[in-house]
Amino acid sequence: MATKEYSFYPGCSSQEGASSSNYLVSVESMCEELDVKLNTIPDWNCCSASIGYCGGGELPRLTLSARNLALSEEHNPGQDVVATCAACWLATRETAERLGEDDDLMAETNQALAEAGLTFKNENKIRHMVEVLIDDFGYEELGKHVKKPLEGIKIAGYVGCQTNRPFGIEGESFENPKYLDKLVETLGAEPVENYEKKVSCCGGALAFSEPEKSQALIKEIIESAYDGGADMIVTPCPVCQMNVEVYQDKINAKYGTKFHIPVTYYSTLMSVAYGRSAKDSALGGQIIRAKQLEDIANK
Amino acid sequence: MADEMKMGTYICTGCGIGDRLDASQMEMIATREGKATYAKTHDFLCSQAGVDMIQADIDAGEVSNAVIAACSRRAKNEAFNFQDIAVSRANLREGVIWVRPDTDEARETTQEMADDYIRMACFEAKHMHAPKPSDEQSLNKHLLVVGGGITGMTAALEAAKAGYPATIVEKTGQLGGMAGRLAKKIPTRSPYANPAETEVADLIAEIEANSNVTVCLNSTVAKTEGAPGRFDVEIATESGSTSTIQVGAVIQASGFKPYDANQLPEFAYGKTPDVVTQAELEDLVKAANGDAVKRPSDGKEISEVVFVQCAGQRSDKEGHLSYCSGFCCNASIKQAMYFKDANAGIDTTVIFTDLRTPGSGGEDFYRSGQQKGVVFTKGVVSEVEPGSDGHTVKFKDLILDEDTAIQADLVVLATGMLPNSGVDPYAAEKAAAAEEEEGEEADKGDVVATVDVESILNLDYRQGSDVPQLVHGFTDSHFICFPYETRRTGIYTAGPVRRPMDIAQAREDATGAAMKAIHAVENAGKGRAAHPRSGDLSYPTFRKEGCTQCKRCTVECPFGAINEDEERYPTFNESRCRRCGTCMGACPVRVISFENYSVDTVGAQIKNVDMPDEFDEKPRILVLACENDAYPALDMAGQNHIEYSAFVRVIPVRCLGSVNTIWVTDALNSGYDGVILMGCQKGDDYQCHFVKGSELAHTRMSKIDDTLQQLNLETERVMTYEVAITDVQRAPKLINEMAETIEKIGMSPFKF
Amino acid sequence: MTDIVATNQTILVVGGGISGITAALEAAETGKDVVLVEKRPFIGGRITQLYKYFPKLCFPTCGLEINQRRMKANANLSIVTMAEVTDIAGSTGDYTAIIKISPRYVNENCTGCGACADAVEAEFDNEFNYDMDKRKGAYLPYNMAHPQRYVLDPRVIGTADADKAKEACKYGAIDLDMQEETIELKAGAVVWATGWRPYDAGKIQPYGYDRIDNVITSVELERMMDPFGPTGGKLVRPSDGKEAKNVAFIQCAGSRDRNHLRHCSRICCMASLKQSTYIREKYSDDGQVTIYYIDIRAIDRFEDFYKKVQDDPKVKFVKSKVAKIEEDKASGNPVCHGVDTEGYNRYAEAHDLVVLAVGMEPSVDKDNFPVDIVINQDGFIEPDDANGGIFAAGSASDALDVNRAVQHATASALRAIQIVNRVAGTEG
Amino acid sequence: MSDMNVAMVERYRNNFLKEVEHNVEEGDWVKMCMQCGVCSGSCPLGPYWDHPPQELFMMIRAGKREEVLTSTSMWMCTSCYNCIVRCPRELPITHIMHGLAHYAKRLGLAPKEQPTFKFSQHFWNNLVKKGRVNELKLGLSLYFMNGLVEGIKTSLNMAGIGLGMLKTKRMSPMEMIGGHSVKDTKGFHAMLKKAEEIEAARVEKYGKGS
Repeated sequence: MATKEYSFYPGCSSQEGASSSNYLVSVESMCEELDVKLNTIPDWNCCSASIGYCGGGELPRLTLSARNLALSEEHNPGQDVVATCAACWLATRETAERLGEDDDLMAETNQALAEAGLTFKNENKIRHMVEVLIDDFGYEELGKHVKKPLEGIKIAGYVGCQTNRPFGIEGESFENPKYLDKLVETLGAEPVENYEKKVSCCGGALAFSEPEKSQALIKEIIESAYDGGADMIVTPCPVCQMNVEVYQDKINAKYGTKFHIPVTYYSTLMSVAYGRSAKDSALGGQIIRAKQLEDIANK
Repeated sequence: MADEMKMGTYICTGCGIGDRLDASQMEMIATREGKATYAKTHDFLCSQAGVDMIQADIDAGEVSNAVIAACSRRAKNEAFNFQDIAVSRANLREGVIWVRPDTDEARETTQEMADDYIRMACFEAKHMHAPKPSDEQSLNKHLLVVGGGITGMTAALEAAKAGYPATIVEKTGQLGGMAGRLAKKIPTRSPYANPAETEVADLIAEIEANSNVTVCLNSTVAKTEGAPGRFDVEIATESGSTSTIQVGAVIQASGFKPYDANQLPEFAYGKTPDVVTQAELEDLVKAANGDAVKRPSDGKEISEVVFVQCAGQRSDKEGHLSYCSGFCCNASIKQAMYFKDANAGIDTTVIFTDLRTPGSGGEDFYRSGQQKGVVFTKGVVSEVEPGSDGHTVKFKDLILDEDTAIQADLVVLATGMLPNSGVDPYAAEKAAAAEEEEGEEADKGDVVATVDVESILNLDYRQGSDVPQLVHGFTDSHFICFPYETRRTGIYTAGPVRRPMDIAQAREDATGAAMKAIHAVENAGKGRAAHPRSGDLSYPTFRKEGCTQCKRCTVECPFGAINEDEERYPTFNESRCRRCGTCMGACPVRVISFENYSVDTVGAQIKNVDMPDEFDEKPRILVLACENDAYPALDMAGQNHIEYSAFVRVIPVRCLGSVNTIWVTDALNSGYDGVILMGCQKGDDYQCHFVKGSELAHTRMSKIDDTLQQLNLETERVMTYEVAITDVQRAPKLINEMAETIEKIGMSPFKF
Repeated sequence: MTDIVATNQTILVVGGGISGITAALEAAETGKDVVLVEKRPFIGGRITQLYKYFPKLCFPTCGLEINQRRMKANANLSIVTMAEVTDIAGSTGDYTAIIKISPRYVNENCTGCGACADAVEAEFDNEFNYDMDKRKGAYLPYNMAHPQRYVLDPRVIGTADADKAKEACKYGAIDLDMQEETIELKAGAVVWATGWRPYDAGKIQPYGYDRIDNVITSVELERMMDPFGPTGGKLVRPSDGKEAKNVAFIQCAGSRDRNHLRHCSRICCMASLKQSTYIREKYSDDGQVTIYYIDIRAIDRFEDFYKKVQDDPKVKFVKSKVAKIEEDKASGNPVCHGVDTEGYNRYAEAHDLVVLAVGMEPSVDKDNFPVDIVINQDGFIEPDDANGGIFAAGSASDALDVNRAVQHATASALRAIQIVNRVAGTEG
Repeated sequence: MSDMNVAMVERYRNNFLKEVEHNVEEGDWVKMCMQCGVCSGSCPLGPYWDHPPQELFMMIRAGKREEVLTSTSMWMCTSCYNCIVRCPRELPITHIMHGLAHYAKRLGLAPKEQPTFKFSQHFWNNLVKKGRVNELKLGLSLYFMNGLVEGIKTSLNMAGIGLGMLKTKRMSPMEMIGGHSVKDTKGFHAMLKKAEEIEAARVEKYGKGS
């Protein structure tokens, strides 16, 4: 297979020293194994996620993503834009769709972009990394790269919200998407069947502003994973990963639970299964260490 | 005729009949007891060879009356479909071997069952004649359409297009009816987004151009007499002149009257001209002739319009309609669009409890209304308070759960439709029944509909001048599967007289009614029955010498088919007759009969079963089962091998209404230990396809207790049940219960 | 079967449900030659799978019995079952239809005795009962199936079962060599009455029909009520056979929803009101019904029925589209989550059984219609001059209840007659 | 108008609905709601909404301008998009909630003590500054958004988490000093300014409606 190239939008949280920097490390390792070249959009900016709305009106927010897309069109012409962060993907794709449907908004956006010397033409597809894996490779191909099957690990595939709604992955349902389970299976691990909370909300950005309400949601997500016999949770979303991982002590303190379950990215699993080191797989980024993965990586 | 009769009995031994029953014994019974000319056995009677054998006998003139002793009369009809001879079917498969266990102990009683069915079939056949049309039938393709509204016009045109001329009789001076009053109609085609042209003018033009449609304006029907295929209709004009036309069938498209909004003082109707009904808004829109509709009270610009749904409808209040008129939600959306399309700045609010815009088009139209900015509020309006500059509509917002109000320049009341159905022939009867049942509680909603009504058809019928009504004054038939069947043969109602409906539905309905009218004239022309025994050529006749002119038959006929002549003898008007036999069941002197169904065809069966004597411990139970429901249920019991007592003898009847009490008394007198009547559900949700048959039977049988007491018999020996076609398990159970009852109370003393 | 004589005065009726039957009979009894083509092995269509009709609560087979008798008595009407129209060419008054007939493997000799079914061992999902139980590989689809002739499932052909069936039949009715046939039929006019199918409830993901045992569809409930249905007429839960006394109905399950069917399916409100009486019929005062709805669409006289149900203290109405159903693991109860919008009340109600009032989807996929005909975005056939001599009847034209479908089909019969009379030159 | 408050009657005019249609992101969808309530039932923070989305839509139609715009309800949105995918009428409810929140803030009617109001504003300010989010500063600004004392408490409370993040290099003290940034800050800021101007002009033009 020839090298596949994509225009890459990493997003703020993946930057060095940021909350999902470990995600990016594992994505890079995974991509190396799959011979994928990610061409980062030069000088990309924040997409404002889905929380910037208080200060940012509709047009300024759309303009943010339009700037990234315009830069991508200029520097990575003809390449699909790929994001690893759910919020980044969502905001960017939404921008492309909304501007595609509304000529007035498109004109206004370009008026604003002109101030930065840019024009947005809306030429390329906006995709999540998971879509690339499933559509451009497929489970069978992904399976071929497995060097160290993740045998003996039971994993709950927590899809969350924004990778799943409103767009989701083609062919998957909003209420019961199965792609993480299939991926887990492909990597030789065992998926938790009927993981009830796989698309429940973790509170997203409200984890900061409404911690108690969010933690109540997170508690159910983890509980349900334990109920399914999970050893760890896997997710495609940085916000989900962080929310579900970092608040476990707080939840334990409040609810008297004894949660201690690693939460990893699919890319972490893939990197390990593809035989990369613990470092390449960014296992050091796990606040709750994924010992089973470490063992396999260190084998 | 009788001396020419040659009876052939054909016994099938297939499907296990031959294994389970003694065919040669049955042959013997057929010839010796049943007096069959001959009996033949075939091991696969419904095969081509078997059928050919029978046909050869027919062709050779060997057989005029045949007994086919095989499967149920409901099976293998294609095979056993012999023309010009009388055929009786003995049900040995579904009715005998399939309901009996294949055991040695059961063998004897099962054989007895079969033997009896052979006897019964022979005696039935003996009294049957192959029905032929009388010479009364006549083909007249001309149709009468009463009412020149959208329904009537459509019916006339659609009939004309098929080659059936039509005469429209319209009361007013112009065609168009209520639809002619509308500015626009609810859209009937995709994308269902905007009000559409009513097409009334196009229809009128089409009618004027069609030589097959005659229009009589300012005219009414002064008299309708006759029957399908030969109605004489007297048309009276305003000026008083009359003319008579002959038609084959009638379509009543007399439409509706709008509800009288004066009964809604709480909504300030009549207190201010700014409160109007939907129909009145159409007038305002039409009068504005493309300009903006102004506030009626003072001619000011309108900026806020409020639509009050279900005004005087879906309500138990006195003077209100209890039903939903169905069209008004869409009509309000349409009318709100009148304003929105002219000026998007006008606020239009529809206050509703359930928005009813069904189907493919309805939901699109609702969405389109929303798209245009029509506001929909789930709420109940309590009062409209008139003001000097605009009015206050007070309502409870059901979503926000608060009492609130909205200002309106114009308030539109979505009032309902009242059917223009003429005089209900049974109004007095119903009122009496309602009073008896409920006293004060009688459905008040109906009162509105029956004040001051004029006859529409002026039928010269024994049972009244118009088509019977079901509820709320609508001429609905209450048949889900056969919506057009009125209780007056050859007269079909269409449009809002039948059920509340909008233009699109009325046009469909009109076309369907035209189909039924055409169906009626074609069949009347051949002497065939209409629904539900469509195609039946048999018809009732009576023995005049025996008739006591008691009028039971003319009164009880569920279809008002029977009139009385000058000498007060019944005239059956065969093409009005549905062939249910209710008259036959009603006749106390048993003079009414059909060629192939009579007091004798059934009576002879009853009398000719072999009656064991009292000490044999073999009771006999007679079941008279409605051929449409109970009999199929018993057949299906057989199909599923559900067992029932071998002591039962089942006779299918056309309708329980055709059961003459003489059959029951004869049965008891001749030693039957029990009698069961199985008919359809009666009452408000009647399932009897002859409407009244089952009910009449129940009434008649309620009086049989006296007879039983006179005979010194227990009343439990005669039971009348409502049995549905799905009572496949229950019907056998009822039989077995009777068998148990007899075991308990003992055998009948009337065995000789 | 293939020796049907059809001319350009023949009316071809496609679909043998209540609409097709009605159109065919009205035309045939008026003296027209009619060919009725039905995909299933029997005629009757969807109504055969209903327990009761609203609002009378009467039984569909009652009217069907009359119609079947009418059909048996009519020489103008030919019925072809297991047949599908694959193409129609030509123009008004002169059509040629291509009809594909699947092998039944049972010929006209069949007496309906059932010996073949006794002999065959293989069992398959019973489509008549929406796969809720099994039927034999040789079967009569249901008690009143017309024609009353058994069918051999094609999956038994070539197996020992097929030979057993053949051996068991004394009447030479089993013909294992029967092949698929394609025939051409002339017709002057066509009545298209292919009806509807229940919307695939599995697609309504938040309701978990594919995940929660005790979430069923309205059409399945109809089958359960039938004494000859999959539960022998018992109203019990699929998960554990427990009596389903507390039952919820979810309206607009797939209707009025841009994610599913955009249109209102018209029948479902009345169907649920009707079915609420089933629960009360089975369990009397122990029965408890909740109906979650957006608008109750009990048009015209149906309002009386709605009132009657409303007056039942055991039936509760909640104006709400249920947001999602979750299963309570311990009890197996489906729990409905949502907001009662009349005054904003949140609920999480557990029920024994949840019934999805699934919508009506046109049977024929609008993108694969075998006839060139005007179809709207919902897949229903629109009345249009461009359709020539092809007329929709019943729910091929719109979401219709039985009464309205029959009314529509009666009208369509006349439209077809107008064409063939014109061909015959007898239209006057 | 005897017993009924004039203001209440006035309310039911469609003015506010029209204002929302013009001035609120995706506001022209509000009229399409058919009050099924599936959005309200689908929200993960549902129980915390004073007025769930479907009710807000009805309130907008009923002209309850102040109640809607001062409500904390739309600030409860977690952007999970459950409502959007389930809405049978295709309303982009999540966006409308964001739009209403933004509009309320623009008009100064938003509840200023509402934590998500604060967080959302901090987030925007943070990203606008350098074009990329500085998570550390954002986090700290959050802890101190309720004042110094509260901030210290919160910081201590959250210290464990911070420590974990630091240890795993998912948080960097370096961010305090410089942090990530777009290179073309000038163009970036000019662009946003322009977008804000265009939008403000649009809202200004319609105003509160007539």
